[in-house]
Order: sequence, then C-alpha cells, then structure tokens
Amino acid sequence: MNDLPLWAAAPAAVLLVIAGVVTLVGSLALVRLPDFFTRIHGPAMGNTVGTGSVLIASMLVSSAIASRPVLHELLITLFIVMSSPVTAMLLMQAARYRNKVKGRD
Amino acid sequence: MNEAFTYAVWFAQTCFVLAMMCATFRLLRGPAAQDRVLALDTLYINGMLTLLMLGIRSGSQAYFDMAMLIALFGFAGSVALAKFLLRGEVIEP
Amino acid sequence: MEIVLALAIGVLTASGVWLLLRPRTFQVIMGLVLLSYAVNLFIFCMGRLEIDRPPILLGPDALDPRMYADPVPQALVLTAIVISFATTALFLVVLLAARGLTGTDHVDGREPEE
Amino acid sequence: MRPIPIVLTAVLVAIWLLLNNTLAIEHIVLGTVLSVLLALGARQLRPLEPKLRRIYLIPWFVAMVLVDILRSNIGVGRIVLGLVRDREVRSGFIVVPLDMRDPHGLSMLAAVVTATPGTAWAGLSPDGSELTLHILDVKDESEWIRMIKTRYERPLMRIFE
Amino acid sequence: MTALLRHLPVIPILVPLVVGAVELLLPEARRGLRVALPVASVLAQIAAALMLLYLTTDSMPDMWTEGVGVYSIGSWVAPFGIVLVVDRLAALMVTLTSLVALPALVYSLANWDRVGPGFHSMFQFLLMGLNGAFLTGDLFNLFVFFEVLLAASYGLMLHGSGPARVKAGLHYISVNLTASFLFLIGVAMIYGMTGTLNMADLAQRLTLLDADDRALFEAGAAILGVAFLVKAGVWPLSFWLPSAYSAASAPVAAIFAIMTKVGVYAVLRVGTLLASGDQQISFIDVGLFYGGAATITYGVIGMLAAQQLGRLVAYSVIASSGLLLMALGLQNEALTAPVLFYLVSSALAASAFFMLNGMTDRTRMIQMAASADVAPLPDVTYMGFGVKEPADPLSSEDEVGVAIPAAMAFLGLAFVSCVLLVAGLPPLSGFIGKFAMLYAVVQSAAEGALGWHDWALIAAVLVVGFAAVIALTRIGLRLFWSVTGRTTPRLRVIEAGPVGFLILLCLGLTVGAGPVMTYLDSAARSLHAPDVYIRVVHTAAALEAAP
Amino acid sequence: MALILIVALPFLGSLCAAFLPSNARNAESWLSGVVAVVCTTLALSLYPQVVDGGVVRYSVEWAPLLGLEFSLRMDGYAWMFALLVSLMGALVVLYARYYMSPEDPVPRFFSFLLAFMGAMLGVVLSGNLIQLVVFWELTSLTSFMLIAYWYHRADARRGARMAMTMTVAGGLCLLGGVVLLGDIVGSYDLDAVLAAGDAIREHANYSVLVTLILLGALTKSAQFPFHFWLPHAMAAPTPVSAYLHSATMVKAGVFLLARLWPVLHGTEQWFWIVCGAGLASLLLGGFAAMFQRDMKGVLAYSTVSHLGLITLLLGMNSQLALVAAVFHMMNHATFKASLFMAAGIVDHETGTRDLRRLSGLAHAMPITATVALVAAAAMAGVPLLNGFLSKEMFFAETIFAGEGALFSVGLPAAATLAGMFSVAYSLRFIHQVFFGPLARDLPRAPHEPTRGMVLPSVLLVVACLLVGILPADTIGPYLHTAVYSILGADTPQYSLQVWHGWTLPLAMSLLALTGGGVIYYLLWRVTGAASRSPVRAPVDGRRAFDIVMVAIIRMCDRLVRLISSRRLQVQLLLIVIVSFAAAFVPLLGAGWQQGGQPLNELNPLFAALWVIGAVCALGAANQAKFHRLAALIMVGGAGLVTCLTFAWFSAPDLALTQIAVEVVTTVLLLLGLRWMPRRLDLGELRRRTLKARVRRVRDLLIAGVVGAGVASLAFAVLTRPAVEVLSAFYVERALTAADGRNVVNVILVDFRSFDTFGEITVLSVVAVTVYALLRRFRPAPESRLTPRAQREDAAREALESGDGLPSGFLRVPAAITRMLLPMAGLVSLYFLFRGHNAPGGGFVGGLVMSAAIIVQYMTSGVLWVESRLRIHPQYWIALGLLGAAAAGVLAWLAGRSFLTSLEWHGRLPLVGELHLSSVLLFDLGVYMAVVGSTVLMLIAIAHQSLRRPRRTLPTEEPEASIAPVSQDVEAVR
Ligand code: NA
Ligand code: NA
Repeated sequence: MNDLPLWAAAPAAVLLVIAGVVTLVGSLALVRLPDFFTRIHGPAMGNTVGTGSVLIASMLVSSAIASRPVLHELLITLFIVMSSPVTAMLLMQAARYRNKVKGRD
Repeated sequence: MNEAFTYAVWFAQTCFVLAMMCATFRLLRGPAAQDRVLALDTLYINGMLTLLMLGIRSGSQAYFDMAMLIALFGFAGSVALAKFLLRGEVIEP
Repeated sequence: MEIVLALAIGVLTASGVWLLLRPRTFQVIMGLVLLSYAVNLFIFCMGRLEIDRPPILLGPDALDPRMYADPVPQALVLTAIVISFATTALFLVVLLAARGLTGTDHVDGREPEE
Repeated sequence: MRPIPIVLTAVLVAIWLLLNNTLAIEHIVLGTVLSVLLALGARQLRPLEPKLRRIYLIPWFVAMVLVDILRSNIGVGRIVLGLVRDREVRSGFIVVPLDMRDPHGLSMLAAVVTATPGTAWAGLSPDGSELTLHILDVKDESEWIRMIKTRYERPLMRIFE
Repeated sequence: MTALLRHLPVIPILVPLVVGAVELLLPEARRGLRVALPVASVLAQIAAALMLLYLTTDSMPDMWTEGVGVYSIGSWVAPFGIVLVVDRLAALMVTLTSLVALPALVYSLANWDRVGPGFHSMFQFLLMGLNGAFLTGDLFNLFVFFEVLLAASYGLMLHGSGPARVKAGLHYISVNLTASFLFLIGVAMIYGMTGTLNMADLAQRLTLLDADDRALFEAGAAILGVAFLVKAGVWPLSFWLPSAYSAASAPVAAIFAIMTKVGVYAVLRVGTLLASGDQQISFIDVGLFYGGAATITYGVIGMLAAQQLGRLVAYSVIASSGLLLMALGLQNEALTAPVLFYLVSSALAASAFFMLNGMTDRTRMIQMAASADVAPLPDVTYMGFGVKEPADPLSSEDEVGVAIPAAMAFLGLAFVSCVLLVAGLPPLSGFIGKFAMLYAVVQSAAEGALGWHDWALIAAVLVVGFAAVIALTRIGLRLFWSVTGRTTPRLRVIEAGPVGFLILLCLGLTVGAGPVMTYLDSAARSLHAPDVYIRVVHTAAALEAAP
Repeated sequence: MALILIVALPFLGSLCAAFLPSNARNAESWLSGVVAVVCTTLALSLYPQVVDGGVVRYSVEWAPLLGLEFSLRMDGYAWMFALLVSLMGALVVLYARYYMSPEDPVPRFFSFLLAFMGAMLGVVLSGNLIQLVVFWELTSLTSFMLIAYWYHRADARRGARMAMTMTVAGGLCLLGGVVLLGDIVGSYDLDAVLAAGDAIREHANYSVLVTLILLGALTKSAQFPFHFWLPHAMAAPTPVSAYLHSATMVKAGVFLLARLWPVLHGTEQWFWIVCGAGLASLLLGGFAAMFQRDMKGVLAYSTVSHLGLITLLLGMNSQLALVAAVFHMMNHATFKASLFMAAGIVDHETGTRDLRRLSGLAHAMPITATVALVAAAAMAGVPLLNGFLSKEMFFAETIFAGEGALFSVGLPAAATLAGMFSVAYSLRFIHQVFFGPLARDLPRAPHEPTRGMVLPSVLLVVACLLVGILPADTIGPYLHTAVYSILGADTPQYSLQVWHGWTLPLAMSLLALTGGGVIYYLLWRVTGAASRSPVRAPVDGRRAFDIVMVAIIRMCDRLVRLISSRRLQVQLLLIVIVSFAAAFVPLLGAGWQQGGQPLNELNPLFAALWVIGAVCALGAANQAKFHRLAALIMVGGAGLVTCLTFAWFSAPDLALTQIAVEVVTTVLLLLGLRWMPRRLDLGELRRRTLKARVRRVRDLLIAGVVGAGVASLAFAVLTRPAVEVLSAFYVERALTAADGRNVVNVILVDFRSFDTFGEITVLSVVAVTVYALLRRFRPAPESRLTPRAQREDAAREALESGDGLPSGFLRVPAAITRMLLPMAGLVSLYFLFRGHNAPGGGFVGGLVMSAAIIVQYMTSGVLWVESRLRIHPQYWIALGLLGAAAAGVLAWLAGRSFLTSLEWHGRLPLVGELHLSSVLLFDLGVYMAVVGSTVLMLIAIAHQSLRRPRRTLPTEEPEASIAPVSQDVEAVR
C-alpha cells in the first residue's frame, strides 16, 4: 500500500471519501426519516453510489498492486444490481400489506 | 499522497461503521418488522463495504470473495424475511 | 484489541447462557446460536490475533509461520461452524415437532403449573 | 431439444473469467464447459428465456441510468440531511400504467427503480398493467409517470420486446 | 490380505460410513439388500475388531511395535496429522461396540427399523462415530467423532417420533449441544496453551508449561472433563438420561447402552494421558470420586423409585457409570482392569435389558398414529426426494416372525439373567466385575488397611447390587408373574435371539474371566504407563508406498 | 472326576428338564431321580477317601489374576452334606412326582429343583470361597424361582421376593466378608483359609468381616432378626419346603458357620452375635410356632427355632458344641423333611393345612399319621429318636457354656423353655390334625395317599428311629468323619449313647416334655384359645419388612424428585454452574490473569463494531420470547459482526463460511417460525410472580458471571505468546508438500481431512434425521391453516401465468432469481475449485449452491420447482460421502494410508498442464454432501406446508387463537 502510484491513489481516495459520505447519509435516513416507506430510499444510496465508488476504488488499487487490470469487482456490482430489487420489492410489498392489515384490524 | 489515501481509507471506514450504527439503531428500534429487515439488509451492505475497505487496506484479494458472497447472497436472508412478513411463510406450496 | 474481543465473547456468552436458561424453545435455539458465535470466536482467539496476515501463502519463499495467522484454530472453527449449523437445524426441527406434539413451546413439553 | 442458450452461456463465461480474473486458455475452456453445463442444467427452471434485440441500446441506457442515479443521490441526500427547508417534502405512491409485459424487461426496470434513490418499486398489478411506485419527493406526479415511461420503459421495450 | 491388515485400524470407521451412505441410495423396496448390508457391515466390524484385539496382544511385533498400532490418516505423522491409535483399550472398546451392535441391529430388524426412514444409515453412522471416537489419537478429532455419534444418536433417539421421544429428545439434544460447546472450549484452551492437538504429544508438552499456564491448561481440561461427564451420565448432569433412554425404541436404547461408556472411555483415555508424568490433576480425581458417589446414589434412588422397567434400567446405567467413575476417582491403578471388566459387562447387560424391555411392552411402540389427523405429504414432493411413501410398517406386517414356544419362560429367564447382571450376582459377569473391584481395592491396600474411600467403594458395590435386586424383583414380579392383565406376548426369534446372545456373552465372560482379565490387566497397565503409547505414536512412520 | 460330576450333573439335568414337554411328569421325575441317585452314589463312593481327615480335591484354573480358581473340595463334613443334599433330593423328587398335579408345568419345577440341588452341592463342595459365594447366590436365586413357582398366588410372589431380598442381601454381605477374609489369608482357597485362623482373628478387619459373614449366614438360615422370610416362603410347593426349608438351603447358613468355625470362632464378637441370634431364634421361633394356624407355618417357625439351636451351639466356642451342632443338622433334616412331607400329604389329600379345620385324620390316613407322629416326636426330643440325642447334647452344652449366674442358670433355663415350646407345638401339630373326630367339611375327602408319596417320609422316619436307637452304629462313624474334618486333632471325646444315666440334661429333657405337655393343655384344652399369639411380638418381621420396603420406595420417589429434575432449565443451569466451577478450581491462586504478550493496538472502529454486535446480542436475548422475528434479525446482526471480526483478524475462510452459514440459518429459522404460533405478549401485562423474578435475577447473574469468566479466559490466553507447533508445520508444508496456498483449506482437505470427513457425516446424519422426523411431523393445531396473507390473496391460485412465471408480486423476483441461479452455480463451483489456493472450498461452495436452490423455492413455490427439478438430495448426500470415502481409499491403491492425497499430472490438448488430485475429489464429496444435506433440510421443512388438516378445523384466525392449546391437543389424540 505504501508504494501505490498516484494515478490510482488519488482517484481512489476521492472515491472513498465520496462513498463514505454517501453511504453514511443513506444510512442516516434510517435514523432520521419518519416512516418505513421514506426510510427505504436511504440505503439505496449506499447500494449504488457508495458501493460503486468503493468498487471502483478497489479496482484501481488492486490493479495497481497486481500491475494488471483487476476487474472482478464488477461482479459485485452485477450481483447487487440484480439482487437488491428483489429485496426491496418484497419488503415494500410486505410493508404495504402489513399496514393494510393493521389499518383494517 | 499515500498518506492522504490512508486517511481516505480511514475516513471511509469510519463512515461505514457509523452507517452500520445507524442501521443498528433502526434494527433495535423497529418499530415494525419491515424496519428491522431493512436495517439488517443495510447492515449487510455496509458490512460488505467495510470488508472491501479491509481488502483495500491490506491489499489482499481474499476480502473480495466475502464481499461478493454478501452481494450475491446477503439478499437471500432479506428476501426470506420479507417473504415471511408478506406471506406468512418463506416457501409456499 | 484483545480486550474488545474478550468482552465481545463475554457478552455473546452471557446473552447465550441467559437464553439457554429460558423456558421457551425458541429462546433456547437463539441462545445456542449466540453461544456458537461465542465459542467460535473463543476457539479463534486461541490462535491469538493477527491483522492482515491471512494464512494464504504468498509464495514458496515466504514460509515463515510468523508471517501468517495461526491456521489451526481457523480450521477448527470451520469444522465447529458446520457442526453448529447442523445441530441448530436439528434443534429447530425437534422444537417444531415438540411444539406440534405437545401443544406448547415450553422446553419441558408442558406449561409450568404456577 | 432447444439449442444451447448462447447469451446466457456467454455471460456465464464472462463471469467465470472475471471471477478468476484471468484470460488464460485453460480457464476459458473450463469456464465454457461449466457454463454450458450450468446453462443446460438451469434450463428446466427457466422456461422463458430473454430475447435481446437491440443490444447496442444497452450502453446508452446504462449511462443514462447512471446519471439519474447520481442526480437522485444528491436529491435524497439533501432530504435526509434536512437541507431542503424551502418546501415541504411530500412522499407518496404513484401508479404508472405499463405497456411492457416482458418479465426480463420488467426486471431491468425494477433494477433501475431500485437503484435510483427516491423511487421504490411498490407493486405490480396481477395483470401486469399497472406499476405502483413509492416516491420520496413527489413534486409532480404526472412528471414522474412521464419520466418512467419515456426514459426507462420505452428503451427497455425496445431492447427486450 | 496383508494390504487390508495394514489398513485395519480405519476399517471400523470406513465400513459403517460406506454402508450408511449406500443405504441412502437404496430404494425402500430393496428390503433384502437394505437389511443384508448393515448386518454384513457389523459382521465385518466384529471381524476387524477381533483382529485388532489380537494384534494388540503384541502377536505380530513386526507390524505393530509393542502392541500399539498407529495409522496416520493422510500419511501425515503425529502430531501434525490425525493418527488412529489402537492400543488395548481402544481395541476393547471397538470390540465391545461391535458386539453390542450386532444384536441390537438384528433385533431392530423385527420391524423396529421401519417405523421411520433412515434407521440403518443412522445406525451405521453411530457405529462409525463410536469406533472413530475410540480409535482416534487426536483431541479435536475426538470431538468430531463425538459429534458424529451424537448426531446419529439424536436421529436414533427420535426414530419413530411420538410425543415421549420428542420431549425426551429435546432435552437430550439441548444438554448434549451444551456439552459440545464445553468440549470445544476445553479443546480450544488446551490448544491455546500447548499448541498441539495430538493426545500423546499433549502429554509430552504438558511438562513444558509453567505454573500459570498450567492453571489455564487445567481449567481447559476441567471444562473438557465436564463435557465427558455429561456423556458419562454423572450426577447432577444426567437427569436427561432416564427419559431419553426409556423413550428411545428398544434397539436404539440397546445400542445407547454403550454411549455412557464413551464418556467413561474419554475420561480414562484423556485422564491417563494428561496425568502422565509427575504432575497429577488431582482435583479431577477428587471430582470423579465424589461425582461417582453422587451418581451412584442418584442411580440407586432412581432405580428404587422407578415405576417402569425402561426407566429402571436407565437408572441402573447411571448407577453403573457412577461406580466406574468412583472407582476411577480412587486413583488406584489396580482398579482399572476391574473397571474395564465391569464396563464391558454392564454395557452388555444394559443392552440386553433394554431389548428385553422392548419385548415386554411392545404395545407402547405402536402409538405413532398420533399424527393421523394431518395428511401425509402428497406424492409429488416425495418424488422430488426420489422416494415413494412406504406403506405404514406398523399396520399389517407387525406380526411377522417365528413365534417360539414358552415365551414367558424365555422372557422370565432372560429377565432373571439381566437382573443378575445388573445386580452383579453370580453366575454372570456382573458378579465377576464387582468382585474384581472389591478384590482390587482390598488387595492393593497395604496390610489390608483400607481407607474410608475404599470402604465407601466397597459399600457402593454392595449397595448397588442390593438396590438393584430390590427394585428389579419388585418390577419383575409385576411384569412377569402377576396374573392381572397378563397376555403372553408373541416372541420372535429375531428378538429373543439377540437377548440370548448377549446373555450368553456375559456367561462367556464369566467362564472366560481368566483370559479376559489377563487382557484387561495388560490394557490397564499400558494405560497407566502411557510412555509406550506416547513413544509409539511419536515414532510411527506413515505407511510406505507400495513398491 | 466324581466330584465334578456331583456338581455338574444336576445342572445338566436341569437343562434337560427345562426342555421336556410340559406334561412329562414321569420323564421329569425319572430324570431328576436318576440324577439325584447318581449323585448320591457318587458321594457314597467317595467316602473311603474322606474318612479319617482325607480330602478330595478337583480344581481348574479360572481367573488367576483375581485369585479365582474353580475348585471342588470334599472332606468329611462336605461329604456329609453332599450326601444329605443328594439323598434328600432323591426322596423329594420321588415325593414330588406324586405331589405335583398334572396341570402344573412340571419342567420348570424339576429344572429349578435340579438347579437348586446343583447349587447347593456347589456350596458344600466349594474349595474356593468366592466360588462358594457364587453357588450361595445361586441357591438364593433358584429358591426364589421355586418359591414363586405358583406365581399366580400373591403370597407366593411376596414370599419369594422376601426370601430373595433377604438372602441376596446376605449373600452380598457374605461376598464383602469373604473378600476381606481372602485378603488377610492371601488366597480364597479354603485350605489356605482354614489354616490361617490366628492371622484372621488378629487382623484389624476381623470385626468387619466376621459381621459381614455372619450377616450372610444368619439371613440364609433365617435367624433372628432375619427369620421372618422363612414362614412366608411356605407359599412354595411342599416338596420345595421339605427340601429347601428343612434339609438344605436354610442349612447353608449353619453349614458355613461350622465350615469357618475353626478360623472365626473364639472371640467375644463371635460369641455374642452368634449366640445372641441363635438364642433369640430358638425362643422366638419356638414360641411363634405354637400359635400358627398353618401346618407348614408351625414347621417353618420350628425350623427357625431348631436352626437357632444349632446357631447357639456354634456360637458357644466349644468343640463339643460343634459336634452337637453338626449332629443336630442331620437330625433336624431328617425329621423336619419328613414332617413337611406329611404336611404336604395332608394338604394334598384334604385340600387344607389349617390346624383348626383339620381333625382326626388318623382314621383316614393311619400310615401318614404314624409317620408324622414319630417325626414330631423326634422334633419334640422324645427319647429313642434322633432328635432326643442331639437335644441332650445341646442341653449338656448349655450347662457348661459360661460362668456367672446369667449363663449357668439362664442359658439352661432358656434351653429348657425352648424345649417346652418344641414339645408343645409338636403335640399340637399331631393332636389337632390326626386325633379327635374326623373333620367333615374338608375340601376333599381324606384318604391315604399313594404309596410312592408316603415312602420318602417313611424312609426318613425309619432313619430317625435307627439313629435314635442305635446312634453309635448308624450315624456314629460318619459323624466322626464329619467332625474330624472340621476339628482335626482337636476333635473332642464324645459318646453317642441313648442312655447316659440320670444326668442334668436328661432332667431338662423330661422337664421339657412335661412342661410342653402342660403348656399345650393349658393353652388349647383349657382356654380354647384361638391360634393367635397371646403376646404380640414387639417387632413383626414381615410387617417391618413390608414397611421398610414401602418406605424405601416412597422415600426414593420423593428423593429422586429432590435430587434431580426433569426440567430442562435446571439441567442446563447445573451444567453451566458445574463447568464454571470446574474451570474455576484450578485457577484459584494461580497468576493466570494476564500474560506478557504485547497487545494489538486498539482500533476504535473495531470497538464500535462490537458495540453493534453486543447491542444486537443483548437485544436478541431480550426479545427472543415475544418478538421472535426481531430476535432472529438481531442475531443476524451479531453474526455479521462476528463474520467481520474473522475478516478483520486474517481469517477470510471463516468469514466466508460464517456469512454463508448465517444466511442459510436465517432462512432455516424462518422456515421454522411458520410452525411456531405467535406468542402474545401477555406475560408483560401479567405481573410476574416473585419466584419467577428471583429466577430471572439468578439467571441474569449466572449469565453475567459465566460471560465474564469466559471473557477472562479468552483474555488470559490472548495475552500469552502463541505456542507454534502445528501451525509452523502446516505453514511450511502446505505449499511444498500439499500443493496449496490456502493453509486453512489444506488443513481441512489434507492435513486434517479426517475432521472434515467426520464433519460432513455429521451434517448428513442431521439432514437424514431432520427428514425422518418431519416425515411424521404433526404441526401445532394453530399453525395448520394456510397463513392469512395467502388465504386473502386469491391471485396466488393462478400460480403459473402461462409463461412459467408466477403472476403478481412474485413475477419479477422470480424472473431475476431464475437468472441468478446459473450464476450462483458458477460462483459455487468457483469456490469449490479454488479453495486450495484461496478462501473457499467445498463447504462454502455447497452452501452457495443450496442457497441458490432455496431462493428458487422461495420465489417459485415448492410444487412448481419440483415439477421441473428432481433434486434427490439424499442421493447427493450419499454420493458425496461415498466420493469423499473413495478419495480416501484411492490412496490404498498406491499403498498409502487412507486419505493420503494423490496427484496426477498430465497434459491435455488445448488446456495444457493438468493437475488432478484426489483432494479435489474429496472436496467434491464435501460439496455434494453439503448441497444434499442443506437442501434436504430446508426442503423437508418447506414441504410441511403441503400438509393439510384432514379434519375440518375451525376457520378462525390463527393469530387470534389464544385459547389454551392443550385441550385441543387432547382432543386430537
Ligand atoms: Na430506489
Ligand atoms: Na384341628
């Protein structure tokens, strides 16, 4: 890590700072926003920009260390993009259903 | 520059852990089950990011696998939980 | 770091033991899960704590054991994880069967009289 | 006997190579063998296979979505941090009439909606004609519906149907 | 043949594993094969065990040095790899296991095996676990085999389901899971302080520890000891045992008779190895003595209070376990051989007794239709599993088998034999075991000056016998000789045979007490002089590649 | 050889007898008779060898390490008893042939009778004391069988149990005593023991051993205070009583006393115990005998009394007394057996033995009456009969027993009193049964029995007469032989004569005769008293026995509840406490707390992580009762932090596995939650009882203390330097010798693959168990309905909307997850293949694959998935295990040991260098077993939703049914 070239270190550092801020803000939504339906929007920030930035930073750093392109972080992106809608959809559906039942009872 | 990078890593990691704490707050607080599930899901993603940071910090590829596993299957638990909330059982006939 | 991990093990153990001593089967199974975390971490501790030294050999010329974390407790924990997983599954099914056959989720198969 | 699903196999091979982070010949061979086997094995569970038509549209679409994601990240972040003081943030459900029926297109739409902070997929009517979304900051309901249909649904229909 | 001989130590583990796995593959319709394979497996294990027994008598010195066989799994020598170590004690326990397994298995074929799926697999896996636990020379591997045998025992315990079994099974599993955690903590601490897992190596490295580290090591060993004692059924850790053993189906209880002995074995094995050298872990012995005494008290009281034969026998298992531990706690090396004799005899006796109990109240077995108000799973899901829902084995075919005349006479005689065995009365082997203990206590006291510990053990031996007689005659008269509601059960050769086999085995132990005691004596000697064991384990080389 | 035959023949005969058909009364009798006669003949044939102190020995090595050898030893005394046992056996067999009814299952009877005979012969002929105990207990056992012969009778069962309990307890005491005795002598060999009298008497353990041995002997001989079992043993068939309770078994006790007399006698303790028991039995037995209603009861108490007489003699520490004792053993055997037979004949012919109902039988059965008369006279000590002779010797001994008024007056007086009792009950026995008018209302009309039945008692009476009239010519030499073998050179001078002149003993005899007559006259003629004892014994032995037994059982029943618990919580609490205490003991006083290893610098982020973990764990602990789902989620949080910890401290494999297991466990528990009806939070509303609160506080404290304890243990180890033994080896060899970079994986699949082998077996066994248990699953009644959400959503009915995808909300998730399946499969294979060099391996790979499959079930439903996919998880398990085993056995082909890794290097076109290793096969086995097991478990639970109630259940909301479910369960049963 000590001999990380500048071309990798500089953008990676910036990306990491962005990722940290965005993710924290996204998770803050869980604390600050008033109800479930609004809160669910927060983590999406971490899922997208937060994860994406870290992954790019990781790719930069790995490639720099391995002295060849290391791209497998792309897979993480792929899997998150594919899997997070499933969770979110079902969770929203569940919340709506449970709110409905609660209102009816 | 490397020092700045180190600080960035440290900063990001701190942010992720703080984010995890936010998620934990919701996890404990609820009030509804779906809030907790959402919090757990967030906790998983933030945990994955923390892992990636460990990977960047150490320069080891080993952490990538863990992160990938969370990305690929962290959702299975959340889906199961959501499905349970929604349908009363995880696997229907 | 050591003190944090020791405290963590302590908290997990205490929560696990507390749940283990509760009367409802679900509490017991949660206690078993928490205890398994505690025990796994405990075994893991026996290799002492190393940061950034995963026991993945860097090359044929880097075979100094001091460069790597102790792999043995890790292997033991792996086995232990699998076994706890299996037994948790078993316990779950038994508690379900007990719930169905006895009509209660009390660990003794009947509600206490008091 | 249906033919080997080429696209899926290709994607799988790519994934394999990415996983191993290599382009070595033995990995290409092994990856191909495994991918074909898996694609065939999973076929029973995938009676409906996606048929991609205008693949060239995909990069453009992805770029557009990325921009949207970045924008909405900022928007949501401001709301979370309480920086939007000038007006009251109103969140709520909107119903979008859908023309697209292809499940894979819908999946992509779901991914996009989910990935974009500020919008959340809240349900699809049983006949698939109506999509309910939850919007964090509903300024103008019809503007949202228009955006979803033109920016996302139409390109996706062109790719998948 | 010599090749097979070279791999002999692993055979008792491998054969049941393979057969257990193959059983999973066989369709339910292939009843013949499904039955023949396990029987063949057990017979093979008996043969292997006897061969091991023979080899440990130092009869082939060019193969095994000093009668201790070491088999390095994966060709990694001790302490780095896992080694199987066959000394006399291990060979004895493996033989005992197979000899208890055969009758239990044959007995189970009287449809006991068909009240639920997977019986034969689990039975074989249980044997694998038992044999592995007896043969392994590695502490963590011991844990793994403990888990194998426990997992199988959970399955067997619950075999047939029903409220009683499930309730008892829940307790059994909870307690054993907790004990497994203790086992892990103990092993972990031992590793943490010594850096090794091989038991022989451990014994050597102990001497290198300073006092503080030694204290930590002993704490680990003590926790490990508690885990063993839970298995051995020591008071106050054995309240689960009577319910579990009496609720299990008869052939299962019969094989469970060996389970408490595993705990005793572990105490003996680990205890003697760790206590080698000058430093004795004396508080463990003190604990064993008092724990054993308390266990005897508990067992005796339980026997006297028991209203059902099954529970009574279970309590007798506890009492005998207590006697073994109390004797071991005396720290009298002369007692070890008698303890082993008694261990063997009581295992055989309890096994026979549990099977007998199963024959006397078979009606209780057929209560599984309790779940009849819920439909079985539809066919489609079974097809998903690749099985067909079998016909309920309890309904029609229950009464197959040859009925032999004089059922009551046989049952009565078998009962009396079991009473003799449990109470330690002549002429069966229980008597020899108890006498041998008394003999050893008295003989080893200098000038016959017995300490109060010795007197306590003598009293315990006699009191256990007496209590067993009181309790068993009470229940026996009610079971076999009361007129009211007496229906002569149909006796089947397949059930009676195993019981008779075990009783004859016990008779054989009495008659052959001479050679048996000679063997056990040398087993005990080598246990108390573990240098040979340690040396052989350390010097054993891996098998050379064949030319 | 003859010796071994004497003991072995009865046992062989017993075995044969057991297998004869149940109606073969004659064959049984012949068999038994021949055995008895042969034994008698053999015994007789050995007489020349035992006369004048000769000893016949036969021994076989048995267990030399235990000092045991099978050894038979016949000297004069043993010869006498052997003859008595076998001869009496022959007579009893003859008698029994006619006594037993054709309906009785005779094989059992004769089989046990012969076994008893063998055991008794074993007792008297044992040359090894332990072996004697063996046969001793065998007599107890066979006598139990014989007493309980008519087991349908409650009195038989009770009598048998009492006899068994007492004699077995005595036998155990005897064993203890004999063991101590043998220790002093250094051998259990009788010869050696008999030669070591002084050493024994002087030894510190003498008093213990003599007490134990006497307990054995006195219980066997039914001596006070253990006498009470004998009268109840009269429930046995009369031949049994005649044999066991007159001639043989009860004699075993006094036999042993005389046998060991040379080495044990001569001490105060011996004198007081033996004489005390003997005297008490003599008087009490005689007194009680006078008031019995049952003929056999009279005889039983009379036996107690006469054995008391013998015991008293043996306690006197005088050689002459020993002679008298031995003599009386013989005499008592003859007349008492004859009387028992007579009583049996009366019972057999009239159907009753009640003295009050019987009367005047002499008219109907004169021969029997004569025989009984003579025998009873012998019992009473009438001159010219054998009983007279030994009783005279007894009287003589009492006079010289000791000094002081107590002995010189008291003992003779007591003896005379006992003599009077004896006369009185003998008189009553004869007079009330055989004299007076012939009783009319008897169950059967009395008449003389068949000759065969009377013959044995006639023979015995003849013996009584012969010995009584011509003692010196008949019994004299044999008695001498017997006595000489015990006393050797110390044998005193004595004379066996009917007439010694007018001596004090004769006066006592006459006094006893007249006194007895008077007592009888007063009690029954004048007062006409009922046959209840006018003086109740202060302690009724039988009642005491019953009370003690019941008390023991009641007490134990209470105790067992006190010292144990069937409650799981208590058990787990005890385990926790015991293990904590066990770990605590060695740490006391040791400086174990902190070692010298420098610590890692504290990272606040890590601490923050564990704040999260701890909060989750504590939250789960708090919520698990009423908010299961919340607890489950919190446990998931703690699991995640655990996983991160593994990652943090350089354990990627662990983190990987932990995360995979975590996910699968969550799904599993959720699957289970469906079958756990909701728990309503009523407990929070109800005020907790004080007891419950105390319990909670206690548990809280214990949990805290244990947690602190484990934490400090962990800390103590962490602060000490690591001991690198195994790890160094593994790190050095993993790459060079095992061809893998990931040391953890190399350990798992190569160095310690045997652990992994066991581990997958555990997983497989559990899966099979889960499956088996769920096959007979019966859901809780409240959970049987389809969950509410599904019932309300009718759209679910049309699962497939034509294109194979579900309609509605699962449509898109199903599409996505189906796309994910092959990718997940690829990832799982990736983990499988690369494990040797990087984190991963078969286990993680398998879990990933199973999770992928489970997700399909979640989004598409069981029926749809299984209609398209045959999974056969059991086959996966089996093949996985077999594959792993095959990988192990492969090494055999190369002559290496099990699980040795084999490498195969080759070249393939296009691919290039190819390394195949048996390790990969092993890991593949692991993979398959894991996939099979996990899928089997998960799916087996999921399948339960396919069960539907057969009965129509109430259709109310499952959530709302708070009614106690137990009633419903009862109804279901
Ligand atoms: Na979104
Ligand atoms: Na009368």
